[in-house]
Amino acid sequence: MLVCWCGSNIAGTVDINTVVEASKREPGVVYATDYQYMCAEGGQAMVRRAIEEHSLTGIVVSACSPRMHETTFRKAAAAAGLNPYMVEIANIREHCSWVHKDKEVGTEKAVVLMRAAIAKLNLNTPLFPGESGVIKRALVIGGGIAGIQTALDIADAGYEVDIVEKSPTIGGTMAQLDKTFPTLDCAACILTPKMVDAAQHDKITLYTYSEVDEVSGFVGNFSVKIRQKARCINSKLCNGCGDCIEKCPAKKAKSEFDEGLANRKAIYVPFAQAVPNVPVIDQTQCLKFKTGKCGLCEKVCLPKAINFEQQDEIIEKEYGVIIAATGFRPLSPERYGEYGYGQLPDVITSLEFERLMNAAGPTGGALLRRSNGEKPKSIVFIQCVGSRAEPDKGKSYCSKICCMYTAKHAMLVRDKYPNIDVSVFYIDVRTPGKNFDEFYRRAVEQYGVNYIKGMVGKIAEEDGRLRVQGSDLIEDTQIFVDADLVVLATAVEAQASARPLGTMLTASMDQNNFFSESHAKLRPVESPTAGIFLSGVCQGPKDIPETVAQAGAAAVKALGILSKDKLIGNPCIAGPDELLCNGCASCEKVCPYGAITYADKEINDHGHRTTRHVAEINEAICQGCGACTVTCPSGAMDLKGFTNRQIMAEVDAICR
Amino acid sequence: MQVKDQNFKPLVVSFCCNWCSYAGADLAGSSRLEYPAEVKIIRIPCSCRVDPLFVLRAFQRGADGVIINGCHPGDCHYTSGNYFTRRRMTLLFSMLDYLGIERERTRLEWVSAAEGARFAKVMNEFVGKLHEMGANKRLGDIRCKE
Amino acid sequence: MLKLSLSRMEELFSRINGERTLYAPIQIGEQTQFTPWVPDAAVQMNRLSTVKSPKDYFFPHIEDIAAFRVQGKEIEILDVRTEAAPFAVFGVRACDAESLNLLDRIFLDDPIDTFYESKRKSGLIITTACFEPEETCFCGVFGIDALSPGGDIATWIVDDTLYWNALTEKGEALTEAVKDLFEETDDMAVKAAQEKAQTVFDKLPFRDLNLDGLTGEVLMKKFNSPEWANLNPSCLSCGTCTFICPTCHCYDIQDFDTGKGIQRFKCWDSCMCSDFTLMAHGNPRTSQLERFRQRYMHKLIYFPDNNDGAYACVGCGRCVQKCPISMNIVKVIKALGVENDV
Amino acid sequence: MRQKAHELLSSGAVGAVLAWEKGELPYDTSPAVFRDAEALDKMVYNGFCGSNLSKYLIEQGKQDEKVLVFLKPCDTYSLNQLLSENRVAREKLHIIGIGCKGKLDVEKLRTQGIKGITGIEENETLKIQTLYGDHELPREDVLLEKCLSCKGKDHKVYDELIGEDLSADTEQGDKYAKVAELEGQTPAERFAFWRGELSKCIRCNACRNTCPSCTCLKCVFDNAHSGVAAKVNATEFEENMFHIIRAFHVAGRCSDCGECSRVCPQGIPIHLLNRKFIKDISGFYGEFQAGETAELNSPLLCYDLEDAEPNIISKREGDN
Amino acid sequence: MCNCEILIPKLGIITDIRDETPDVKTFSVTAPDGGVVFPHMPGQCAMLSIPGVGEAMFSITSSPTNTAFMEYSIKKAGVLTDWLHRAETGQQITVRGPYGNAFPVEGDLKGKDLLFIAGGIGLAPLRSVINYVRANRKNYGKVDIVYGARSADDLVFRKEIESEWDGIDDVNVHLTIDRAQAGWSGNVGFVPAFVKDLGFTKGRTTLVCGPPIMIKFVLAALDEIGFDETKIYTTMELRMKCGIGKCGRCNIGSKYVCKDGPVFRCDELAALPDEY
Repeated sequence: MLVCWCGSNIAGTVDINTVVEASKREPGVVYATDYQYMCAEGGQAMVRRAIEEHSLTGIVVSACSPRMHETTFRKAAAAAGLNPYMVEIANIREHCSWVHKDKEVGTEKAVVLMRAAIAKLNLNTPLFPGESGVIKRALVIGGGIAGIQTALDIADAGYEVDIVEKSPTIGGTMAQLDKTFPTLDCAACILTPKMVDAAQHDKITLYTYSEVDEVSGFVGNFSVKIRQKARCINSKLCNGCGDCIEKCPAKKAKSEFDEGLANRKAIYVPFAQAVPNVPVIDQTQCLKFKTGKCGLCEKVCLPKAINFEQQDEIIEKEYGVIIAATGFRPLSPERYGEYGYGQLPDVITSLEFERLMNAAGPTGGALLRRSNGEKPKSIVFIQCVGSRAEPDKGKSYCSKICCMYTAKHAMLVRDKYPNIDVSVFYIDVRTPGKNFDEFYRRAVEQYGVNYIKGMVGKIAEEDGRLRVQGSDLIEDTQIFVDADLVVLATAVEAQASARPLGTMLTASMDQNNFFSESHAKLRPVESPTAGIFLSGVCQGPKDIPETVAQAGAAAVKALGILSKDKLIGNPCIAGPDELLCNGCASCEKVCPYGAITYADKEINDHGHRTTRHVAEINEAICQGCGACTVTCPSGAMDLKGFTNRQIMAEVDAICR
Repeated sequence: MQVKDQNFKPLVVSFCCNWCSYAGADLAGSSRLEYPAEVKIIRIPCSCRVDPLFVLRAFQRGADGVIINGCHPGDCHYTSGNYFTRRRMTLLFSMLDYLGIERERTRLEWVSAAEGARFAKVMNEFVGKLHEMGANKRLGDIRCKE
Repeated sequence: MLKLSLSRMEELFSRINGERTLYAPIQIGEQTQFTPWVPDAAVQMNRLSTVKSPKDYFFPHIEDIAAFRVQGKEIEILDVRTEAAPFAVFGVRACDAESLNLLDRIFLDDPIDTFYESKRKSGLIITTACFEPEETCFCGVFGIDALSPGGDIATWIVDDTLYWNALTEKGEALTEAVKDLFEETDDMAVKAAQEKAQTVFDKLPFRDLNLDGLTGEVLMKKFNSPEWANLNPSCLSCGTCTFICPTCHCYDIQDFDTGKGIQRFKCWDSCMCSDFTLMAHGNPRTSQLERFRQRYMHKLIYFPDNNDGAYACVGCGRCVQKCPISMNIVKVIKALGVENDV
Repeated sequence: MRQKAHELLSSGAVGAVLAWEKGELPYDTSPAVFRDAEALDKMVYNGFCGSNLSKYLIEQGKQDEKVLVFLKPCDTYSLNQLLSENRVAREKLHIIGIGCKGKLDVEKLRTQGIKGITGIEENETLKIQTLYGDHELPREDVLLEKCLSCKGKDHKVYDELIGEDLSADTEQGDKYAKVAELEGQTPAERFAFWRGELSKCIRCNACRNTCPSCTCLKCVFDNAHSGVAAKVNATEFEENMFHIIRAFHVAGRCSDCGECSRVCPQGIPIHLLNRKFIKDISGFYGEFQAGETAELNSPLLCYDLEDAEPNIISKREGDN
Repeated sequence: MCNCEILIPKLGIITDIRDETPDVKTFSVTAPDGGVVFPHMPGQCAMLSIPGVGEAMFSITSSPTNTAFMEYSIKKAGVLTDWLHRAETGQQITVRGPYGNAFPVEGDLKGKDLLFIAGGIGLAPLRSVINYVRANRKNYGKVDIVYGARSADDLVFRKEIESEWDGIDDVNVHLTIDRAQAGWSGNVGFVPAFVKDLGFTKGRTTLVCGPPIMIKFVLAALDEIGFDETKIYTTMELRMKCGIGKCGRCNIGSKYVCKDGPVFRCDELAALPDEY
């Protein structure tokens, strides 16, 4: 038992001698003393000396907040050969001397706090943090700009990275874009070199046309099953000549890359710069698969890379960390009848618009109406389609990027086709970002885009044109705008595959199926599940610069683990008493980390052996919150360092 | 309304989660904000570590009030702990109330690490209320009285 | 024999209560329980069985035996015993009165339990004859005559009159003190009522319960009977039967840390509890079957083996009425007794 | 029923039958396990088969065999809860759902002054023979407390239903009426009410042991290491604590089967504690019936970001 | 009210603590003013307690002939024993007893050739008898002690065995350990087999104590040799709870361990249910 004066900080309001004397009457106390500054080198030396001289099995330091010097005293104890978790701190400064003025009151409270700490310490047991190894390989799930950036950063630091991408090429949504705001660089120009870098990096392995099937394990030791879907092409043999595609007679499939605005063959590469440049056979379209006849591609393939027999392949690999970078999908606006999307061919989404504007797109970059192939004279953009909506109408959040890309679209149209009238319906224009507001103002001021604050109630076809009925909230009137093309700025939506993936990773998801970060402010790229990191839009809407920044941050956090040889756990974790556990699995359901699993185990209860389903804690994953302990009615689950008995002993001591 | 006993010092057990409320209490201290010495703080990793048994235990042993402090909803260090706390304690407090134990004796508060002032204010308020109510007679254990 | 009009009972009760605490079967809610008598209490003269027996007043559910103060390495032992204040229990039935004789065999045997002894000395039992037995009653099986109950004073309620007869010195002393309320009478009315009631006793469902074959000699045979496996599965292992039983007498000793000292108390234990025989090195009865068997073996074999053939059951029928799943000693006797000699 | 049990037991399709066995008196049926087809003669199903057999399956389900169990509609909720907590393996059970007209409470006969019961004929009107003469009573006057707020005649889990069409047209009483009445009282009145009730507790643990949601291998109150173990209620506090914690531990898991109150030898309305939690849970977090399916999660195992704060208690009930 | 209430304990002071094995310590206890807390006979037990920690029954390891202090050899097994193992000298404890019957040292054992068989901590209750017999050596015939433990480190009272018992006053000690280990030159093997190997004549009066499984096999071995079960005694004091035959929990059949035991003759035990 050691009492610190903290100069006059404590000694001013607490009579140190009384506390020392009172402590000597407590059970288990064999030595008590005081010192001016316990945390100073002299004080610590005293701690070490006291432990050694009196063979102390535990110490209580009555001093400042444990948040301040708990680590200091634990180290001092460890230096004297005492388990560092046999140290308890009674906070008699922040919680006592500093909040009370009367010395009698302060002393009395300090004695109580000291007693509580002793009562707890009497029930402490030495704790030993678990250690686990780290597999020096990272898995990045998703091969968009976020995944690519994270992978490159990790690989550049010298660690192996695998990227799993579900489509046949990496690149993600960014590859579909035409230009990027606010600098209007061409997306392909800045993305494709990175795609190539990733493909050529000797530390990066790409698994395209692949999905994650199963994840088990924990930080440092994940085991993952990757399903590489049958491409029907031997990637090793394929030289990417494209002869097969040219000869393929099945041409009616909608191109996913072109958002269905163009067709592709049954054997295809999504786009010219795809990485890897290896085609895929779409088995739902291929005549060989549909009718058994054809096989033209096989015939023309000189390297004999076509293999119709190819099956999905399951690859099992182990990883130290996993980075989710699953990105997003634009929300489908079909559910909003007022816009007529799906019925009216000239009502398109913004991503479709990107393809129409793209020189490599279905129209070769010519902006033409879908209905008649003519050039539009007037275009209306509608913002917030599905964003900032009532819960039953769409997404409650702001998709963050629509204001800027709509401004970009409007500007690009006006730049390329100055004769086209452009109007934008908006609720608010949000431009917080470097050079963002300037960009938006250019669209309005320099390019003469007509921004209308208001919402669109209905779009109807009238004489081959679209009549957009909306409100002008500034003028407070109903207005009609005739347009030849309407572009809907659709909300950013989490991938449908995100939640199942989250379940596999035991990473928590928010109500919108975005991955939850561990702390909204302080741990924005870490999932609450140790070893799982978040890169890009899978965590929430963001633009490209933010995505890239977060991708880098996720890489750094991942490297923090990969660079370690051993992970030292927190020993204050939960653990079940198997003799008491009845296998109800309630604790498993409240664990935010998925640290609890159930297994059939042989239990030896004083010689009675039974095989039962009991909880198991993965010590590397458990963070020690204690949610499980209170859920367990039998008290089978307890938290080391904060056991039921310890907390009750503190309560008892305080109320004595 | 019973006559206020000036000498009555309500004993309060205040559970504070390590990450927010305990730090908030520390801040109250380093800001030299006063609150009654009858408030005794127990550090726990997360408000979700508070078992109803601990609350009852405190009352048994003579506490006049029990207050549980955790991170604000959404700010839990462990993501979701305080949401469980909220459900558990709402139900527990409601049950105590149902049994006729004065509901002002139990409280759940969200105090962030930055809310030192709020911590002190909440404690002052809580103790003030207990002062009005007097000693916990309905949920104490007669054996633990002097 | 003395008699008193029932209309004057309140007077009698208040007189008895003056000298000592009086407990009586009093209606509370829908139940009748022995509780301290207060003026105008709803004393139930006809309700036969209270949920708990008056055993509590002699062998309380919980009783402090010592206290300790501990400081550092020092221990101070405090004797917290107090001489039991005089009390009387009115309305005890013959079966419950007999149960105390059985408890005497345990607690007054050497070494004497002074806690029990003190209460037994200062407690006075006023019994009441049962003229309207319940279908669950089978005290007759154990040789108890519910129409002529024991205790210190026996009473009979016939029509509107209480008949009173002191049986012991203690009873005489109390009788002396309240005699002025009573009139002398003969026992004709009581006899007539007894005869009439006997016809009901002769119709009781369990009147012929046969205890033959339940003796210490066949201990091992009964212990190993296959019937236990048939009887046991329905048992919930709750302690209802043991806690309402007037003859169950097992107890545990526990400490409670009040924060200011340690209170050591004795409390009823139940052989139905999984930790009834738990000790540092393990537990010799880990299965429910063993615990279930222990209860009935104790009552029907072990106890008589040690106590001149007296069974640890008085046929009060409480367990028959209150067992949540209706598994009771009658069923066990039928399964194990002579009728089913296994 | 007996025929079906006979069939399945003798064919070896099941190794044991869990049902009720007739007793020595007109009303004292006991749950029983039949392993011998011959013994099925003693099987019975009548108005006094109120006990819920589902909890017995934890023990009986341990053998390597199938168990035939007869469940009343309300018992199936308990079973679902047990299934959801891995306490019983569904594949080991053959569940036959049986109809129920509401079960009878012999204590209610006794409180009406009927004693010495030697015979009971069950019909809409009960004919009761006693040592002291005959009585007649409408059946609905003698229903168990739990049957006064019947959950209906649907079985929530079964393999087959046996149709002797006993299905009841039970009245859906307002199960929260008494809880609401108490909530409407002042704290002092509530305190007095519960003191009166809980002080009767003899800590026999019948409520706990019969409860199909109380399935801990060792209850905290029995575990010497838990710090709260106690064999008796030494003080008022311990009475309160036992009942608060017991109810809390089954909160969100209690299907309101009413067994706790049925078995209480002291007649404490224990179900009113459970119902308080059920009412609160349904009120705060959305209508919830534990055991509705075997897949349901207790509302205490999940949360909503927008959950009410504890001060909802004050808001809801006004300042009384 | 008489001040003889047996459930109210007396005060004792731990005056000495000796390590016997890694998990057994021997505690010397005296009354506050010195001497034994109460007199006893070999085989009897006492209930030791630290209020608030627990109360448990232990056999009195010291012989009644030692009137200066009592000894208890206690193995770490639960809350109370853990606590006691952490205690220091000067610690006060509460003691009540003596409980149970005793080995019939002044009865059937007198004048007989004695064989003591013990395993592990089971030597503790027998030590009281052995030292009593040694103190009254002329009253008894041959004395052999067979004692075994898991390892040499687990043999209790080793110093005393070697310096005071073995080979002195016609007492022979035969030690064995379960598995061979460096520095051990004695017998290796389990106690029951060792007993058979030693070839005792069947007329011996035998006192057995040790773990239940050992007792079971020793009895079988003795039966094989042809020992008379009416001359074999064993003790089972760990079962006691109240100590006075009232609390109802230590029964084996209709016998109460704390009243009718803890010392039982094997023929008595054979007539009781196997619930121990």
